Amino acid sequence: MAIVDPNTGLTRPKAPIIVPDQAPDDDLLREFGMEEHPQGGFHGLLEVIPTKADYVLDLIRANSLWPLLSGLSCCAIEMMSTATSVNDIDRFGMFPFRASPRQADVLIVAGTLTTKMAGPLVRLWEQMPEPKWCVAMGTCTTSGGRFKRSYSVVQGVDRVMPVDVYVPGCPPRPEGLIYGMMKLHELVKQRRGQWSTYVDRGPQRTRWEGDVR
Amino acid sequence: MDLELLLGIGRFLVATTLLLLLTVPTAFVIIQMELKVIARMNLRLGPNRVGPGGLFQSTIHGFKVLAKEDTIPDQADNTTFTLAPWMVYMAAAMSMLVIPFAPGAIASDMNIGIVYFFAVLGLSVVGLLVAGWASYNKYSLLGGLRSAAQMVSYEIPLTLSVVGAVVLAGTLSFSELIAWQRENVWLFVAQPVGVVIFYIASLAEINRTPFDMIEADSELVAGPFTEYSGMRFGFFFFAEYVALFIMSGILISLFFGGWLAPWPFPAQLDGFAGTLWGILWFFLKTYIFVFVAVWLRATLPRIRVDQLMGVAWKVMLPLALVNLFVTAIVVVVLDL
Amino acid sequence: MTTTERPPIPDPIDLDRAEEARLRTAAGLSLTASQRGGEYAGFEDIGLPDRPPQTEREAEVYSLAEGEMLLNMGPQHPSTHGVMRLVVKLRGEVIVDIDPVLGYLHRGIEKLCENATYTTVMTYVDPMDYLAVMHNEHAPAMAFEKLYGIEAPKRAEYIRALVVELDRVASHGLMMGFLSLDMGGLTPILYAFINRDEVVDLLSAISGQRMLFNFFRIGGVNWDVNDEFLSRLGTWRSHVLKNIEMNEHLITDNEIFRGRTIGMGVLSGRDAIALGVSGPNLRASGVAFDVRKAHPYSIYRELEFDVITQESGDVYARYLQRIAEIKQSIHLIDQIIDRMPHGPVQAQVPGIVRPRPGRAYAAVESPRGLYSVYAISDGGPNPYRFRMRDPSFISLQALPKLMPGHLVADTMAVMASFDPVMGGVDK
Amino acid sequence: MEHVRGPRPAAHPLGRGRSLTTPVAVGPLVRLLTERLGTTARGLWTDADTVEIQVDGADNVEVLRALRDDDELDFFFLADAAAVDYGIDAHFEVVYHLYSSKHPAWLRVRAHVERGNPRIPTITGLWEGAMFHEREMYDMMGIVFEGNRDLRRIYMSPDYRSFPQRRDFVLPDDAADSAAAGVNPLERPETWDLDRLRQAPGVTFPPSEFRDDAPAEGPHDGVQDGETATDKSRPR
Repeated sequence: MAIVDPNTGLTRPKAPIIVPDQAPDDDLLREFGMEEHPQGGFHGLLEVIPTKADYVLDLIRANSLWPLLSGLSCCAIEMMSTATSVNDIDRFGMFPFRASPRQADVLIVAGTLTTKMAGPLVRLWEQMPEPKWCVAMGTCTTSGGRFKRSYSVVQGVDRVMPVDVYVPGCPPRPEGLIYGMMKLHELVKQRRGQWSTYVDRGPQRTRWEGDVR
Repeated sequence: MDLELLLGIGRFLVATTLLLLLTVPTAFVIIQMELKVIARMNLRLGPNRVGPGGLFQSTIHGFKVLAKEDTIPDQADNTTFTLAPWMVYMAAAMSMLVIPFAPGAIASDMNIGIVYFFAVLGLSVVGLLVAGWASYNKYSLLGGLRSAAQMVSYEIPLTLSVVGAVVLAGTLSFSELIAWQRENVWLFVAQPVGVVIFYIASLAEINRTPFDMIEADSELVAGPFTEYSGMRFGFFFFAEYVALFIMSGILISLFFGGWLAPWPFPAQLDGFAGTLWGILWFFLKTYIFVFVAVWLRATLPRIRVDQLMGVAWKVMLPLALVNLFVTAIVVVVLDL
Repeated sequence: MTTTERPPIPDPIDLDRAEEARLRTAAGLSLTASQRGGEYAGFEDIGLPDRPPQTEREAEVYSLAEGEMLLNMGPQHPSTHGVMRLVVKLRGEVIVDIDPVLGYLHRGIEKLCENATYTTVMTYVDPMDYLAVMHNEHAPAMAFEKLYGIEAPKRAEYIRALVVELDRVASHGLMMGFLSLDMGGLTPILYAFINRDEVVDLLSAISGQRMLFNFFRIGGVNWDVNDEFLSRLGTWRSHVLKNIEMNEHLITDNEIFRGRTIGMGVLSGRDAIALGVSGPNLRASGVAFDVRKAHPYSIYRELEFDVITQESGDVYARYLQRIAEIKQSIHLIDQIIDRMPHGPVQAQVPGIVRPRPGRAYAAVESPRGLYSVYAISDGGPNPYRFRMRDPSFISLQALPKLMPGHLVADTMAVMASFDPVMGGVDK
Repeated sequence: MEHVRGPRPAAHPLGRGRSLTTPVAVGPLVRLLTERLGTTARGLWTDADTVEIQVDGADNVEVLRALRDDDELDFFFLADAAAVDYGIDAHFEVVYHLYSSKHPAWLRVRAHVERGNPRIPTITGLWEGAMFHEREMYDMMGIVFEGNRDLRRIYMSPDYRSFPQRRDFVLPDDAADSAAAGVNPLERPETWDLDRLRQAPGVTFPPSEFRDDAPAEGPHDGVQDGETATDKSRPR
């Protein structure tokens, strides 16, 4: 019996907190021969197999991703020019840039993330309802970019939050961002979002536990 | 319980469920129209990927909002937080009952239709105020208070502008009003000032530009529904568009001759064909005014709160009273 | 399956809270106010500092009198132009005091420039004022040329003035769009972006990049003017005035726009000088100070243009000032195209420039004001000290002087009229 | 809107080889400076378009007031105020650039500040616009401006302990050898404190009095005499 999240129908990997008087969930699952994937989530007999209805739901989600109106620096201007008349992101159903994180699906982090802004950005990410995706737009966001050696820049947004699509470029052309959005569409259709791994594992234990940087 | 009363209740129940189910598609249609029209006015292509020419884009938005997680903030007051969207949507849906779609097709042809409509309209003020207060967020509190002030102060000119028409027509029910308009002239000719005041006050009542102070994106992040996500936000989103449809419907019923065609009725069209003909003309005229509201949204900036109040109390109210006064004198002198 | 009664699945919200409290007690940190459930449970996350105020101004702003409220227009706010946080003290809707909290985009550009060679400083300086990138590069180029004692060829100076004025037209055009976007108008911002995208494609034809051009070099510019650039310039010049007027019809004589801007955020000339405001905002208050006329650099000595000023110094005057400056820039562009001489565009400069020890100060008129660079060289390959004065950073000081007494809705209008760019403000 | 005037007929080709940055006439300015500020201003020096004087830190307010209020000098606009660090064993300098409509040259006033006790009187009395300049110099260099009523950090978060633009503050990869000198703990994920990130604007958390290792450094208890600022800048 996999734990299916009541609201979104997505499986949430093992519950994060072991409440003392209750056997931890992964032991319950191990009885059914499910082994744990390093990225979080389980494989084996009871895995939830997306059916046609899930595919329709994913199609609906993919075609109506509402980005959050939040830009950090120069990439924000290119994000705005993506939403304007020349190359129009509204064609893919993304126009109403929602101002409040509660109604947004995609957090397009556009610009250099500094240490002072890391706290508010993580808080924004956690205020967004599930299912949510994150697009890191621009080299500064992906890896610190031209400010990698600075003392006050977080060298890559994936140090503070799980990122689904990285869009290279400084700033990436509007067509580049739209290409990134198409990649996000594919990712949404195959439910390969990263956010579910964040819920229980927290950022630093995500991909690069062993990575020495 | 005699059979006739049972039949009446049955007919009323069927009509209300039909209308409640009708509100969702109207919201989808109007959202789709707004997306496309504003896109065209901004010289850009509207949504064109979902369905033929992007027609199903608004339904996709609706279903996606349905499938989102609806969070309740930690310190929010749970019961009122969940009740607020219900109140706003019910206000919009209940006022659908009195809209005269066609000669026979009114859910409940009350003889005090207009009074019922304005009474129900006040319910959405309560909904927005409660939403603003319950979500324990400064932005939504400010948004809630602003919306309460705006809607209350615009309800008075809205009602007064209609009283002039009622005095002329002598009735309070929509169907008789339309019947009066069929014999005499359409009311917007008789009440030009009343139409203008009604239209402006109705825009303010449903928070459309240039009066969309409450969900002013740039200042108060999203007004009273900052903390709402998922289908709760969906209710607010749809209620606004259903209210736009209803306001346009009421406007044309009161002043532009409801389901009357601009030229006199062909005699033999009555019964079922007459109803169809009426429905056609009703929807045609309603969507003209919906288009005007969307057109305003694309062009006009927003009015500030104090200017908003100033216009309501200092300009619209006296104008409405003068209009009523003049109409009363005309009616008495010419004893229409 | 055994039918043992399985314990109910715990509600995730309570689990998260239990975990949060456990982690905090384990780390020896105090519980958050909301967990302590004190009377002011919600106060701790709106920026009310929980340590005693260290300065008079902080005590003044963060002490709440009766009936006042602190509203946190936080780093992610739809209308501030980037990541600026305004802690606004409100009484009802009227603003009592405002305290800008900056630094959310501070990338330490000056420190990085001290470890970069003179040519790579251009790339660090580009993303500072990302709406007027050519001006960002013009001042360091001039300062380093003074240090190195070299002069750009005449044609390079003309190309520099040409691209700088083009960038000014694009930046001022965008300001009109942002001003109306902050007041609710949806269409002007898109018309403004049409004009901006044309200018940006034009500049990318000559410099290869859409936004952060990296086009200036010490002793000249990177490329000469090519025919794609000139043909696009011709088409752009033919319809730019029509495009600007199309946007103006929506805004200038729009009754709602005038109602919300005339008389808002009035800044007198004397206050503007005292606060260090410069550029269009200063000229909108009646002070005719334009660096291109005050300290003529490059070829502005030979071009004929006049410094336009407005009188009232409110939001509407700043808007009109920017439209007038767009027209002046177009007039300048015409003259530059007429008089562009032939010749090289890049002086002979070694790969690693090692200027003689010394100091140089170069000031440029950017769309937001006086943008100046103070460079000190110690003879080595990288500048010893590289200081940039960003106009929007200094003119933000006018906000706490202008805003008390206005409404919350006016903050957006006055902010948009100052048109700060956070990349430059936070350096 | 008045229409745009058409371009004038092409002027005569530019003078032969006349350089653009011809030196401006600074004669009257230099004479006025020596006359007004004779003793206090040292090291008067001119460039193609700037005149420079050096002044002690203590009497910067008096010099600047004279420059601003004297109607012949009339340097009414403070263009720039910058802090320069001349090395670990050398001194600080606060450099003011002034503009006057009467003189064609920029005026640069360099005020000397010793490194052991980086204190200098504030000039927000003369120009309110100097407030953000001084807050940035305090934040970046640690120069304390006496009399400034709002000396808080403007760029870094208030509980940041070091002053990034000092010469002894080294960038992360140059400091590969030193134990993260001056590197904000966020660079090294293993030192992460997730709660510090989750908290709101990263401004006030953890509250300084709770942090035993580094109490908040206000201007008053900043740099004591004799103790150089350097060891303050390395997190212990």
